[in-house]
Amino acid sequence: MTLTLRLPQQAGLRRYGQLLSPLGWAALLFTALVVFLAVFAPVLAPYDPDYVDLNNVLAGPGAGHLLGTDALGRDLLSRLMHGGRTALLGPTLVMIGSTVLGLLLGLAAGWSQGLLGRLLSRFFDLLFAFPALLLAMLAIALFGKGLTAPIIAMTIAYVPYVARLTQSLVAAERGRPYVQAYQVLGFRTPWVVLSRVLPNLMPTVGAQSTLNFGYVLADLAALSFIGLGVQPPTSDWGAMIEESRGALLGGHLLPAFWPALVIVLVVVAVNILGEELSDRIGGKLA
Amino acid sequence: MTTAVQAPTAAGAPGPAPGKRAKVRARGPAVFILQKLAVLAATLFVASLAVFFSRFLVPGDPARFLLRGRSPNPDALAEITRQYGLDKPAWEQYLNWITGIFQGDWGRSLTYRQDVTEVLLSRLPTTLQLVALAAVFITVLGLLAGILASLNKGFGDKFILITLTAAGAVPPFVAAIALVALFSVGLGWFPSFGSGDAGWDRIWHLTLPAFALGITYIAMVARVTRSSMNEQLVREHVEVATSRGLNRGAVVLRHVLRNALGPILTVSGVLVAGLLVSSAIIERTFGLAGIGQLLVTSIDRLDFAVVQAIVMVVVAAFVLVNTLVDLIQPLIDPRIAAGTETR
Amino acid sequence: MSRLLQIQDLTLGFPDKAPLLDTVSLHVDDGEAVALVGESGSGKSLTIRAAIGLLPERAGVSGTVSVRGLDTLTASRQRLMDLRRKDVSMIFQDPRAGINPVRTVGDFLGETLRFQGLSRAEAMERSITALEQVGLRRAKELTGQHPHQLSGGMLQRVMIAAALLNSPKLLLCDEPTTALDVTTQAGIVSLLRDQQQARGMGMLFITHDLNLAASLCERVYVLRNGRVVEQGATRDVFLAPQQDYTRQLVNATPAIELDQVPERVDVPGGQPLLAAAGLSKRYELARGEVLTALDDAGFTLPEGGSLGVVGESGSGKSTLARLVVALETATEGELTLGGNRRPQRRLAAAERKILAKDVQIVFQDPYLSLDPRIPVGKAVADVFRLHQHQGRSEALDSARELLGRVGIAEDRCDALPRALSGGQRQRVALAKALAARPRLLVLDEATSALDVSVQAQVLDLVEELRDQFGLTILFVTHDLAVVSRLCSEVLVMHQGRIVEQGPTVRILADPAEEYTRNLIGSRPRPLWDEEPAPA
Amino acid sequence: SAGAQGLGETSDGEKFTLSTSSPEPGSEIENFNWAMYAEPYSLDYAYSFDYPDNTVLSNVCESLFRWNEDLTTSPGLATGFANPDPLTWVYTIREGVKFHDGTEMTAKDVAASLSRHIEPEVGSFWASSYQNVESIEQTGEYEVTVRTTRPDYVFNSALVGAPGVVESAATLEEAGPDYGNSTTGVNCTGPFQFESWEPGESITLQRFADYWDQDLRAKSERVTFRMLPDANARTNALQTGEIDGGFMIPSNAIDLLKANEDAGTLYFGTDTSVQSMVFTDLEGTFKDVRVRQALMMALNRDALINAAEQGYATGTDALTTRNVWNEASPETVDAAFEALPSLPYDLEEAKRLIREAGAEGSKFVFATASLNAAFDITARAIASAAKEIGLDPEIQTMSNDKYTTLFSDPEAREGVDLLVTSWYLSANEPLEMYSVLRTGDFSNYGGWSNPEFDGLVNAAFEAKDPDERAGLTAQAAQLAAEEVVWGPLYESVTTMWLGNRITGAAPSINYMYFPWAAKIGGR
Ligand SMILES: Nc1ncnc2c1ncn2[C@@H]1O[C@H](COP(=O)(O)OP(=O)(O)OP(=O)(O)O)[C@@H](O)[C@H]1O
Ligand SMILES: Nc1ncnc2c1ncn2[C@@H]1O[C@H](COP(=O)(O)OP(=O)(O)OP(=O)(O)O)[C@@H](O)[C@H]1O
Ligand SMILES: [Mg+2]
Ligand SMILES: [Mg+2]
Repeated sequence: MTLTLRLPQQAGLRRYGQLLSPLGWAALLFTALVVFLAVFAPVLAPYDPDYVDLNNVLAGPGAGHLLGTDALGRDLLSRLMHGGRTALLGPTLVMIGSTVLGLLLGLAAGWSQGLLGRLLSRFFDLLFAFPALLLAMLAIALFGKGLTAPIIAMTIAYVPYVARLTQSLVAAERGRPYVQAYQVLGFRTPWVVLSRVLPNLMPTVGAQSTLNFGYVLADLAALSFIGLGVQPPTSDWGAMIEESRGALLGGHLLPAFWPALVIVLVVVAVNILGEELSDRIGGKLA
Repeated sequence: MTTAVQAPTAAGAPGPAPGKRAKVRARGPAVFILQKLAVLAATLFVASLAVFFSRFLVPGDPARFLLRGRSPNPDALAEITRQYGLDKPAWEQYLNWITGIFQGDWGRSLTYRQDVTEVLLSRLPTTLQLVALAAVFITVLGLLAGILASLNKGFGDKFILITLTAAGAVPPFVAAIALVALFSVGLGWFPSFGSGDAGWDRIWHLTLPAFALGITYIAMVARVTRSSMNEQLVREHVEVATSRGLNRGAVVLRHVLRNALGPILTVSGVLVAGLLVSSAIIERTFGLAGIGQLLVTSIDRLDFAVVQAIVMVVVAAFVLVNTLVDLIQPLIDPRIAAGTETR
Repeated sequence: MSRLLQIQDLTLGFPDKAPLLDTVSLHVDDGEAVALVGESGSGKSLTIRAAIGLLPERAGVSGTVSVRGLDTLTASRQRLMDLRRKDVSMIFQDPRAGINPVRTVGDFLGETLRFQGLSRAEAMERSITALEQVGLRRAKELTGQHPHQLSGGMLQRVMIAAALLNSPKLLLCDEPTTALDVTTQAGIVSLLRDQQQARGMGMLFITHDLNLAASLCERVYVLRNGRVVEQGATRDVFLAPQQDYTRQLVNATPAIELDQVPERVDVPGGQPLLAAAGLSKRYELARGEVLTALDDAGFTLPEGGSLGVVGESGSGKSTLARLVVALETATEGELTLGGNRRPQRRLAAAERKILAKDVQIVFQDPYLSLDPRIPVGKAVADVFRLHQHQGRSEALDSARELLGRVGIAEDRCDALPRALSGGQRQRVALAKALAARPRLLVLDEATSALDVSVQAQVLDLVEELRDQFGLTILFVTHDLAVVSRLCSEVLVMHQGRIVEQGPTVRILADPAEEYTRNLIGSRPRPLWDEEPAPA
Repeated sequence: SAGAQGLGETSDGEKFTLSTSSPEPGSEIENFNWAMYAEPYSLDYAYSFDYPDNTVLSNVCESLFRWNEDLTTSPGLATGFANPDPLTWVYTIREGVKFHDGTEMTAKDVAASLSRHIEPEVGSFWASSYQNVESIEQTGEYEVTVRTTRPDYVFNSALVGAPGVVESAATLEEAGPDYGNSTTGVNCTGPFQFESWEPGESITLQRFADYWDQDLRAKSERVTFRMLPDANARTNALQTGEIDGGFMIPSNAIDLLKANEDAGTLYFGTDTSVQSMVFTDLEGTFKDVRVRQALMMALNRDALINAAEQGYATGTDALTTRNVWNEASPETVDAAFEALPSLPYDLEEAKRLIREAGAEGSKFVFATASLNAAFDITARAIASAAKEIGLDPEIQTMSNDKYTTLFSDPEAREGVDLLVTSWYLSANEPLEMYSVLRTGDFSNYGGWSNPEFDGLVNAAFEAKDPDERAGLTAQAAQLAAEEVVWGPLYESVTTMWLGNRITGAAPSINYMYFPWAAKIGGR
C-alpha cells in the first residue's frame, strides 16, 4: 500500500536540478543496468529462457550457467533477464499511464476550484478506496488471468496518487504570485498551466510516480506469485519465485533467491531514486 | 493600549484583524460528523455501483460469464439466470443486490453451494485477527523505529533508514517464505501454518504471518513517523519549549510526537485496506483460511459473487476506517475542526 | 548593577564557510534595555540564541557567552535547563509559530509551572494572573482556548506572559513585533517597556527597525554580517552615527516628512484613469460564513497620480488591489479603468490581454513572485513577445535594455530567480510589469519584505520609473512613512471600509478619523523625543 | 548438488521400496491431524471425484464393496451379490448396520443412494459408471436389484468406490440441495462420523461408536483434515509435527522427509495412476501418428522422472498399472504388457519422423495448469521437447478449475491439442481405462475412432470370465498403444507420511475408498 508524497512545506519548487547523492547514483546505475539487460535480453541472454535441460537440473552457479539452473535445467540468468521484460513492463506502463492521466485530471481539479474540482476530488477519494491490488484482482476476476487486466486496473488505481498530488500542487501554485502575474500579464491560461506550471510540478510528481513504480512492481510480482498474474511459461520474477518454491524444500535456495533479490534490489533502488528526487525537489521530506 | 482583547478569529494568517463577518452559522461537531457520514454513505454507494456494474464490462451473456469455464448446460444456465435475476433490467438487479446486502444476503456462492454470507463470515475472523495483530506490530515497531530514527541524527538515523528502505522493499510473499524457513522450520519457534485455537495459541500462530504482512507497512509508518517528527522538531514551538527549560522527554512527548500524530494517523488509515488485500498473499503461504485466500480461490474458481462481496467488504473497511480517522483528526489538531487546516 | 549577559568574542560558523558571527562582544546589565539591530541575516538571532544555549547543530563556536556567570556554551544540559527555568526567558518573533497549535493556552503556560511542583489548580491560577498582567481580559476563558482562536497580538501577549512567569532576570526578545500590525505593535512595545521597568529586568531586544529600537532601548549594538559595527547610547548612535553603514541604515529608515510628499497632479477636466464606486467584495467561507473583505469602496485616481492605500492587516488593501488588476471579480459596484467599465464576470483571455496594457501589479514576496524555472531575461522577454509582438531575439534585447534600466546588469539576465537577492527580484518583477507598458502600476506591499536599505533603493527606483514612464501608481502598504514619500493621495482602510481619504499631507498632519489618528500615533517614537505619544 | 540425480540411477526399486502396511498401532489416541492439499468441494458422494473429496469421504461413507490394500475386493455394506443373468445384479445388504444418526440401514437407503447417480437433476459425476443401468430397485428388506440395458461387468467393480456409497435415504430427502456441504455434512455408516467443517481450514471427523465392523473400529477418537494448499507449508507442517500425516507428498519434499527419520516415516505404496499425454485433437498437428510417436520419442522419460518426481516413479508404456489386472492370470498380464510397443528416447529418430510427416514448424496448443510442481515440470519438459524436434507449441496455462473442465466439457477443449493428466483407476479393472477410448465415449477426448478397438472393448464388457476379459482388454490396449491415442509417461507411486506419533495406515491408493484412518493409532 502506498501514499502520496505530502506537499512541500514551502516554496519548495525553488530548488531542483541538483545532482543525486552517491547512493542515488548507484541506484540509478543499477536500475539502468537492469533495464538494459531486460530490454536486450533476446540478444544478451546466454540461453533460451524456456530451454529445458533435464540432465542439468538445479545446477549451482558455474561456468555453464552463471547463476545456475532451475528444477528444469533452465538457465536462471537468462530467465531473470527475460523475466525482467515482463516484470518491468507492467510497472512502466502503469507508471506512464497513471502519471499522464493523473496529471491531466489533477491539473483540471487543481485549477478549476469550482464544481469540477470538487467532483474530481470526490472521484479521487473514491478511487483511493480501491487498493491497487484489489482492483487488479477484480479485473482478473472479470477478464481472466494475465497482465493486461491488472495493468489497466492498476493504472486506474494509481491515478489518484498522482492526481491528488498534482491537484494540491496546482492549487498551491495557482495562488502563487508568479502564476497570478502571468494572468495579469494577459498570458492565456492553458499556456500558463501547461508550459509554466506543469514543468514546475513535474519533479515532485515524477518523484511520486517513481515511488509508485516500486509499489506496482511489488504488487504485480505478488499477483504472479499467487498465480493470478503472468502465467507460466512466460518468465517473470514473481512467477519464478513461485515456480522455484518447491526446490526450496530440497535445499535449493538459489532459483527462488535470485528473483527475490532482484525484486528487492530494484524496489530499493527505485525507492531511493524517488526519495532523492522528492528530497531534493520537494523540500526536505524524509 | 489598543488591542486588549479582540474577538477570536479563525483566520490562519498571523495577526489578523478580521474583515467583517456575517451570517455566522454555528457549526458544532454534530454537523462535522454528519457531513463525514454523508460522504461515507455517498462513497460507499458509488463504490457499490462500480463493483456491481463492473460485471457488465464483460461482453456476452452474463450467465455464461458467471459460469465461465464450466460446461454451459442449459439447466445450470437457466438456474443462474433465475438466481441472479439476469433477465431483469440492470438497475433492478442492482436494487435486488443492494437490498439483499442490507439484509445480510450477499447472494449464493457457486462453488461452495452456500450463501456468500456464510462463506464470508466463517473466514472473516481469521483475517481480522491477522490484520489486527499486524496493526499492532505496525504501530509499535513502526512508531518505535520512526521515533528512534528521528531522535538519533547521524548514524542511528542512517542505519534505521537503510534498514527501513530494505525492509520496505521486501514483498510480503518473500518475507513469508523467509520467515517460515527461518523461524518455523529452522528454529521451530513458531508454527508454520494455520490459525490455532482461540487465545494465546491464536496469537502464537498468527505472529509470523502478521509480521510478514506488516513488514512493508512497518517501514512505511516508520518513515512517516520519522519525517513527521522531523518536520515538527524544527518548528519554532519546539524551540520555545526548549528555551523555557522543559526537559527533552517532555519536549518530544508533548510537542513533537503529539503534533506529529496527524500524518501518522492518516497513513495508518490508508494502510488498513492494504493490509486486507495483502492478506491474500500471506494467508495462502501460511495456510490461513481468511478472506484473502478466499478471494484468490474465488477468482481462480470464477466465483464472482464471492469476489464482489469481498471487494465490497474491503472497500467498506477502507472508507470506514478513513472516516474514523477523519473524525479523530480534530481531536488531535483542533485547527482542523475550526476549518483552518485541512488534510 | 550587575552584569546579566556578557558575550565575549563570540565566533560561530560552519567548517569551510565564512563565519556567521565574527568576534561579537556585547553585554546587558541589570535593569537596562539593549537593542541589537541589523539587517536580515546579519546574525541577530544566532547571537541571542547562543545566550540560552540554543546553537545550530554541528556549528563551530568560540568565545564565551555567560549569563549570570554561567557559560552557556559549555554548561551541562541540567545547568542550562535550570538557567532557562529560573533566570532567562525568551520571546520569539512569530507567536503563532512559537506556541504549540494543538495545545491550549493554559497548557502552554502551565507546563513549566508543573515541574516547579505546583498543582494543576495552582498552575492554572498563576497562569491566569500572568495573563491578566499582560493586559488580557477574560483570562480564565483564554486558558481553555487554542492558539488559532486568538489574534496575533493576543498570542504575543500570551508569549510574554509565559516568559514572565518565572520572573526572569534577563528577557531576550527576538523581533517580537515583526509579525504584528503597527497598532498591535505599539501595545506590545509599551507592555514590554512597562514590564521591563517595573521588574527591573535586563532586556536584549532584537529588531531590524531602528525606530523601534529607539523607542525602547537605551543602548544599541549594530550588527552587520556577523560583526558588531557600532555600539553606544541609542540616541548617539542614531543621531550621530560614526560608521558609514550605520549612517546608511539611519538614512534609509523611512520617516514621515511632510515636506517630501509629492505634488498632487491635477488633470483639468479629464476623466480619472481609475474610478471605483460602491465596490464590494465578499467571500463565502467554508463554514458558511460570509466575509466582507471590501465594503462599498469609492475613490478616483487621476492619470499620473499616485494613491497610497494604508491600513492594518486584513483591512482589505490587497483585495482592492486584486480587484483593480482583475484577479478578483467584485461582488458589487463599479470599476472604471481608462474609461472602460469592468464587466462583473471573469475576464476572457482577450479582454485580459487588453487590460494588461492598462494595469500591472507587483506583489509583496520577492521569493514567490517570479517563476522559479525561467531565467529572468526570458521572463521579461516573454512579456515583450506577447504584448509588443516582438521576435525572440528582439524581445530578448528589449528585455535586457529594460532590466538594465531597473538596475539588473546584463550578465544577470540568464540567471534564475533563486540566484538573485530579494531586491533584485523585485526589480525584475517591476521590469516584467513595465514590459507590458501599463498606464497604472499597482504595488501590493512591494517593498515590505525587503530590508530598509534595499527598500529605499527600490522606492527610489519606483519614483524614477514613475517619472520616466509617466505611470499612475496605486501603492498598497501598511507603512505610513512609505506612503508619505511616494503618494500624493492616501486612502485609509479599516475592516474592509475606507475610513478616510484625501491628500497625504492633510491626512498625516490632521487626521479626521479616530482610526487614522490611532494609526499615526502607533508609530514608534524615540525615547528621547519629548513629545508624548498620543494615546 | 544436482549431479547426484544423474541418469545412472533410474527408477526401479533402488530408490524406493513399496510397503504394503505400516506397523500396527500400540495404543488408541485422542486425535490426529491429516494434511490435505485442497479442500473438498463437497462431501456429497455424487460429486466426490477428486483426491481430496475421497480421502475424507472414504472414512465416513462406505460402499457396497470394499477395496483392499492389495486392490482386491471384498464384501462391504453388501455381503454378497448374484448375477443371475448378464443384465441383472442382485445385492444382499448387510444387516445391523447403523447410520451415524443411529437409524438402521435398509435396502431402501441403498436403492435411494444408488439411484441418485442416474437422476439427471443430481448431475452425478459418476453417471458414466451407471451408463448402462436401467433400474435400481429394492427387492427385499435387505436386497437390491440393479438391471442393465446390456451386459456390463465393469459396473459391479465400480461399486467399491463412490458409485457404491450408501447414505441414509431420510437424510438425502431432508438435506436436499444442501446435502454434503460444510454446514450439513453427511450421515453414512463409516467408522468416523462428520463433526465439523471450518471452510477453508479443516474438516473434523469423530469416531462412530456404533460402527458395525469391530475390526475396523477407529483407533483415534478424532481425525482432523487440515487444508494446506501450499506444498511448502504442508511439508513444513509435516516436518515440525504440527500435522501428523498425509498422502501425496510433494515430490520435492520426499528426500527431505525420508531423511528426517526423527519426525516420522515415509511409506511408498501401490498406485493405479499413470501420467499420460492426451492428444485432444487428432485432426490437427497430431493427426499423423508419426507426430505423436515423435513427441513420445523426444521425451527423455527417465530424466523427466528424476526432475519431476525426484525419481519416485516408474516409466511405462501402458496406460494402466499392472496391479489393476490382478483378477486375470499372470500369464495373460505378462503377455498383455509385453505386446505393447515402446517408444524409447531418440531425438534423431523423432526429428526424422517429424520431417517425414512434414510437420516441421507445425503449431499446437498445449493446455496446462499449475496443479503441482511435478505437473509443471512435466508440462515444461514436453513443450521444450516439442520445440526441439521442430514443432511449435503454444502453452496455455489455465486455472486449476478451468483445467479440470477440460475433462468434462468438449467446448472448453476447443482449440486445445494436447494436455497431460494423471489418470487413476478406481477399481481393479483395466477395462475402465480402455472403455473411454471407444468411439464417442465421453472421455475419448481426441475423438479417436477404431471399430476394431470398439469391438474388442465391448466384447470384453460382456465377458464374464476375468481372464477372458483381460485377454480382450490386452488386445485393445495394444491397438491403442500402436496408435499412440494417449501417450503414457510414467506410473506414480502412492506416498504416505506418518509422523512419529501415529502408525497403522497402509500406503495404498485404496485410501480413496477404504476407511484408512480407522486403522491409525498411537505408536
Ligand atoms: N541553523 C543554521 N544553519 C546554517 N546557517 C544558519 C543557521 N541559522 C542561521 N544561519 C545563517 O546565519 C546567518 C544569520 O542568521 P540569523 O538568523 O541570526 O539572522 P537574523 O539577523 O536574525 O536575520 P532575520 O532578521 O532575517 O531574522 C544567516 O545567513 C543564516 O542563513
Ligand atoms: N480568497 C479569499 N477567500 C476568503 N477570504 C479572503 C480571501 N482573500 C482575502 N480574504 C480575507 O479578506 C480580508 C481582507 O484581506 P486582504 O488580503 O485584502 O487584507 P490586507 O489588507 O491586504 O492585509 P495584509 O496587510 O495582511 O496583506 C482578510 O480577512 C482575508 O482573510
Ligand atoms: Mg532572526
Ligand atoms: Mg495584503
